[in-house]
Amino acid sequence: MARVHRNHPAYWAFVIHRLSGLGLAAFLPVHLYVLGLALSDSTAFADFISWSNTPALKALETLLVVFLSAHLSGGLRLLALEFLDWRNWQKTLVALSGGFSLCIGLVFLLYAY
Amino acid sequence: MQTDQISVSIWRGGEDGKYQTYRVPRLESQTVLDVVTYIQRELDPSLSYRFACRVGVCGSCAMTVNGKARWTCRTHVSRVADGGAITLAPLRNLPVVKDLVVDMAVFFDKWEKALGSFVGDQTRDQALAAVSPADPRRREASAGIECIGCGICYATCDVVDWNKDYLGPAAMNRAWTLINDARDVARLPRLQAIAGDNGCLGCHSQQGCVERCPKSLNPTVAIAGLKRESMKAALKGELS
Amino acid sequence: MTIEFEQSQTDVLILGAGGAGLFAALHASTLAPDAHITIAVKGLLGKCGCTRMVQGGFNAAMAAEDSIERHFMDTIEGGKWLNNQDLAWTLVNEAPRRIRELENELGCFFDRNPDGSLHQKAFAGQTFDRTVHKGDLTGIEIINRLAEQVWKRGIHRLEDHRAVELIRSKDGSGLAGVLMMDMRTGKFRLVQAKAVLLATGGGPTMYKYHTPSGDKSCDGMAMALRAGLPLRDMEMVQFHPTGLIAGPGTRITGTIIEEGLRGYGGHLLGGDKQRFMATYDDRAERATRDIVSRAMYSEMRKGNIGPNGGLYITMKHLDAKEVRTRFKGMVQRCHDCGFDLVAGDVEVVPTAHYMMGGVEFASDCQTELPGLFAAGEDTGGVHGANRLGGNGVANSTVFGGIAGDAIARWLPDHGVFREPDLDAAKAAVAATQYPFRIEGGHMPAIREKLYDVMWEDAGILRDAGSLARARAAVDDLHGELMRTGIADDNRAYNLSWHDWLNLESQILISKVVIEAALVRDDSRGAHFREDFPETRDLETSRYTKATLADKAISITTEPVIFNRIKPGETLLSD
Amino acid sequence: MSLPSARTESFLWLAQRISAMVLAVCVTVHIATMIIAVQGGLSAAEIISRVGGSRLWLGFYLVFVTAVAIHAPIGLKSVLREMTALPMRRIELLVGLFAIVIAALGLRAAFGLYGLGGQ
Ligand SMILES: Cc1cc2nc3c(=O)[nH]c(=O)nc-3n(C[C@H](O)[C@H](O)[C@H](O)COP(=O)(O)OP(=O)(O)OC[C@H]3O[C@@H](n4cnc5c(N)ncnc54)[C@H](O)[C@@H]3O)c2cc1C
Ligand code: HEM
Ligand code: SF4
Ligand code: F3S
Ligand code: FES
Repeated sequence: MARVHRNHPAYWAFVIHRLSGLGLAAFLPVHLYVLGLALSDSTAFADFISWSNTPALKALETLLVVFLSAHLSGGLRLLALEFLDWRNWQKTLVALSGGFSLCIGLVFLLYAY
Repeated sequence: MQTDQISVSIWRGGEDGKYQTYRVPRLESQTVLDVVTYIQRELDPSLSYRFACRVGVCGSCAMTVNGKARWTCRTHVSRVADGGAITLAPLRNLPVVKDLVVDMAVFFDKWEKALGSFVGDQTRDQALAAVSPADPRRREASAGIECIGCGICYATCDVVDWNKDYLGPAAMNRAWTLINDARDVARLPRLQAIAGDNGCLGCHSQQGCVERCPKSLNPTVAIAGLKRESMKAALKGELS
Repeated sequence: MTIEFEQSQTDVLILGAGGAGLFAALHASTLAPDAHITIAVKGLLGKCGCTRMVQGGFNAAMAAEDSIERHFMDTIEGGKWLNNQDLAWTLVNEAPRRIRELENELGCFFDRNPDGSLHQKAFAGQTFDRTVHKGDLTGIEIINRLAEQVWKRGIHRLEDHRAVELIRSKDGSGLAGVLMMDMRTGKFRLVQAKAVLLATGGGPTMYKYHTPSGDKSCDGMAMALRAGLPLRDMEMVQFHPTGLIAGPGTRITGTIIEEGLRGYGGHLLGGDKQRFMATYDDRAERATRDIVSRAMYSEMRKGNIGPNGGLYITMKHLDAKEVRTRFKGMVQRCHDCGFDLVAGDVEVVPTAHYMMGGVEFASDCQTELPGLFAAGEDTGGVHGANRLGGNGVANSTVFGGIAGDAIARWLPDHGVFREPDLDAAKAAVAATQYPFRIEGGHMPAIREKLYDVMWEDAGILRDAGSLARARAAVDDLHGELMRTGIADDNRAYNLSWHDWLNLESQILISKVVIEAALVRDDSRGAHFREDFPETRDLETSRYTKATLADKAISITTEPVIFNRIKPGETLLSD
Repeated sequence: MSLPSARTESFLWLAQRISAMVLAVCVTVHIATMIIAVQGGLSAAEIISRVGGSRLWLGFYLVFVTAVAIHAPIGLKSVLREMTALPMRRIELLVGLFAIVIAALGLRAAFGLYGLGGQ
């Protein structure tokens, strides 16, 4: 009830941007750490890769890719809004960026299996 | 068809009040303000609410109607009655005086803080400036000028809620019209007033302000303009 | 019962925050920067009153081909020679400067021609297109800009404060201060001031159909009358022909449908959906406000009405796209409230718009009572028997500014805190709390009856019989109000209490309107007596002057002084 | 406690926007390679064979890491300021540390991968 003022596309775009940004920021140190493993201990890295091939982690990975693409497209939308003075395009842009990130996620899923 | 009664829950009291429910006869040409008036006149004389013009020019009658901030004198009941029920609360983000009445002082203080007032260098004894209505800067100013100060955008914006010092959409919308006013001479002080995280940079383009503004203004675009101009000022070393 | 109030002091106390009050504050603070200035207002500063509601615009002879004299002649002719000519002359002389001040110093931006010069539009009853405007929302632009400047100057504000009574000094020689009520708490405060400006904006809100904002209820006029000041021309109430009507259940009833619609070719239809204006005037729908209002009222009396008792305005014979773009605001406003202005018939009715009458005052805004100044719609004499569209906001801003200047100049020599008559203040507190001491009654019924009586018997068409009926009925309503109480459960922001106090002011001023209308036994301008349909000799014109003594209203008449121009003459050379 | 000046805030904002533009390119390339790479099954060998010894890839990842180390902490700063009650000093400290961690881990990975291949 008290929250319905948030129920409009631009607000959802904001939420998704914020959540994805946070998600990415949380994932980033882990990601870089694991990459770092690849050089010091390649078996550990291989272990990690095979462990991460479980469906649950695949799903998580997909989510991250969706996050990344959502944050990317949402970020481009914000940059356009802030720097290009685009007035009434925002809703279209919200939809476009949402669609774009879903596509990326699906493509990733298709290829990953 | 409409039921012949609507059920209206209204916030009663100050910050720590509670909802009270009334049943009001449904009329054909009935606005939310009319509903509230009916309750005060016929059912509960102690109900408090604010209004003045009753036709959408003074911006006094804004409240939270079923969760969304709206001007109630121009909101027909049929547009909001959700299954014959309406819930009314005071505007968010402003201190409650009583029931549906809020204290708007901070809203206007911030308007002033954003230097939302004209500073000219001409006097009443000089001729008017010639400004073409087609001039792009004038058009930009005109696009945002018809703000009625209703506070709906301010009540809708979450950044206002999260950061008590955030100037908010209406104040910055006004600052932007002045930045584009060729006759104004306080551009730099104004950019200094709206720069930074409590000003334009605090806006995350949530656009609730645009979504809800009853005058169809676009504070997001105005604030984006301020971001660009204050950034130029920062690069030129004009901000402190 | 408690008779308590706080006391405070301010050099200058301004009552009301419309064009008059805000301009006075700015001018006073400029000329007297060290003075402590307070604006007290019944709502929030900048968000109430009628100046904000101005649609059409502001008359000022700015164009090279126009002249002050021409504006003056239009004002006097429009006022049917009843105006105080010095006041009218001051109005037209100052108006262009006020426009330049609004633009150059305060930041208003009025509409321009494509070449960047000021655009001025036509308004009925004027021989030159001299109405300065900002689209059809001129008032928002003016009040927003004024309010910003007032905030900036740090002028002290008492918002949500209702002026209750003007309190004279103990020796009666002058004004000592004003008893105020803090609406948020229901508590009282006697604000002592060296100078007080009355700028509460009058407002004929006692009529069933009326345009002004809900915070206006003739309080200022009522306070002035009770303080012993005379009100002039009170029979002169202007009706705007096209107010929306949607029944008594909605506050939208009475609000204006723009005059420009008729100018553009809109038709007025009776309940039978036939045009009727042509039988009243050759200009049909384009006739002046008073003629159209009277014609509409006559049709309504014949019973040729729609479901809510009104007539119709329609634009459906015109190009829909044009109507939609030209009158965007109006179309949207009607739509929001459930009416289709483009393709439908919208029910309308003449609606009480403006009171030409008010407190007698001089060109420097002084009144008879030392320490009390007045400006704006609270005052009388500027407009005579009829106000030109566009002269209302000119009046409030011009005289508001003059009042601010005059007060600042007056302060050094005359500004003293007079010892207030505390007994009078206590009596006023007691009178204000009166409704809490009694029980019973139904206030909405009193309001509705007052609306009906004023509309039917003291409205657009009047005669001795109807006015006598009105007099008796309003007396009864006053008695009924005195028997109607309010539950004393919470005085904070108690709107019902304010409704009661509003009704009290409205009833008092209704009585004055009725008495003045009885005395004026001819028809002119906004005042039409069916038993005296002719206008008397202009040369011997007299104006009415109402005073209150021992709760009785008395009306005298005074000759109009033609010190600048006599009927039949003109200041124009061509 | 004094807040950072409007000027500092402005430069941080601008840095975040500029790094975002850089990231836009990096992320696009990253997503594209990822989809291609994952196709063949992700493995250390794959990554090393691609990146190892390649100056181009090294340059790319250095830019990527730097941009992220600028972009993400500034973003976190406003999130923390708005959504937690932490004092500004604490927030600055936290996100500063975060920036260093990202930069350190990122540079280690990039240089490490580069060093592993191509010999
Ligand atoms: C819908 C509409 C359209 C109009 N259009 C035009 C137009 O196009 N052109 C034109 O020239 N004129 C127009 N007018 C008339 C014009 O608006 C007024 O004549 C003029 O603005 C009055 O100014 P004011 O300052 O005297 O009063 P207002 O602007 O009405 O201000 C009165 C102030 O006094 C306050 N007040 C009232 N009672 C008390 C109290 N007891 N204590 C404290 N404060 C109190 C009110 O809250 C308000 O702030 C229009 C009026 C209306 C209603
Ligand atoms: C790996 C990459 C990235 C990480 C870890 C990341 C992280 C973050 C974080 C934590 C925020 C703060 C969120 C908020 O304020 O709500 C943020 C904001 C932002 N990001 Fe990213 N981001 C990344 C990539 C990108 C890309 C590629 C773009 C754009 C093209 C981008 C554009 C933005 C913008 C514009 C903001 C500001 C949002 C605002 O202030 O409202 N980001 N990012
Ligand atoms: S910008 Fe719109 S919503 Fe905000 S105060 Fe102005 S009119 Fe109201
Ligand atoms: S809702 Fe708030 S975040 Fe910005 S776009 Fe509007 S001010
Ligand atoms: S009452 Fe004035 S905007 Fe609603």
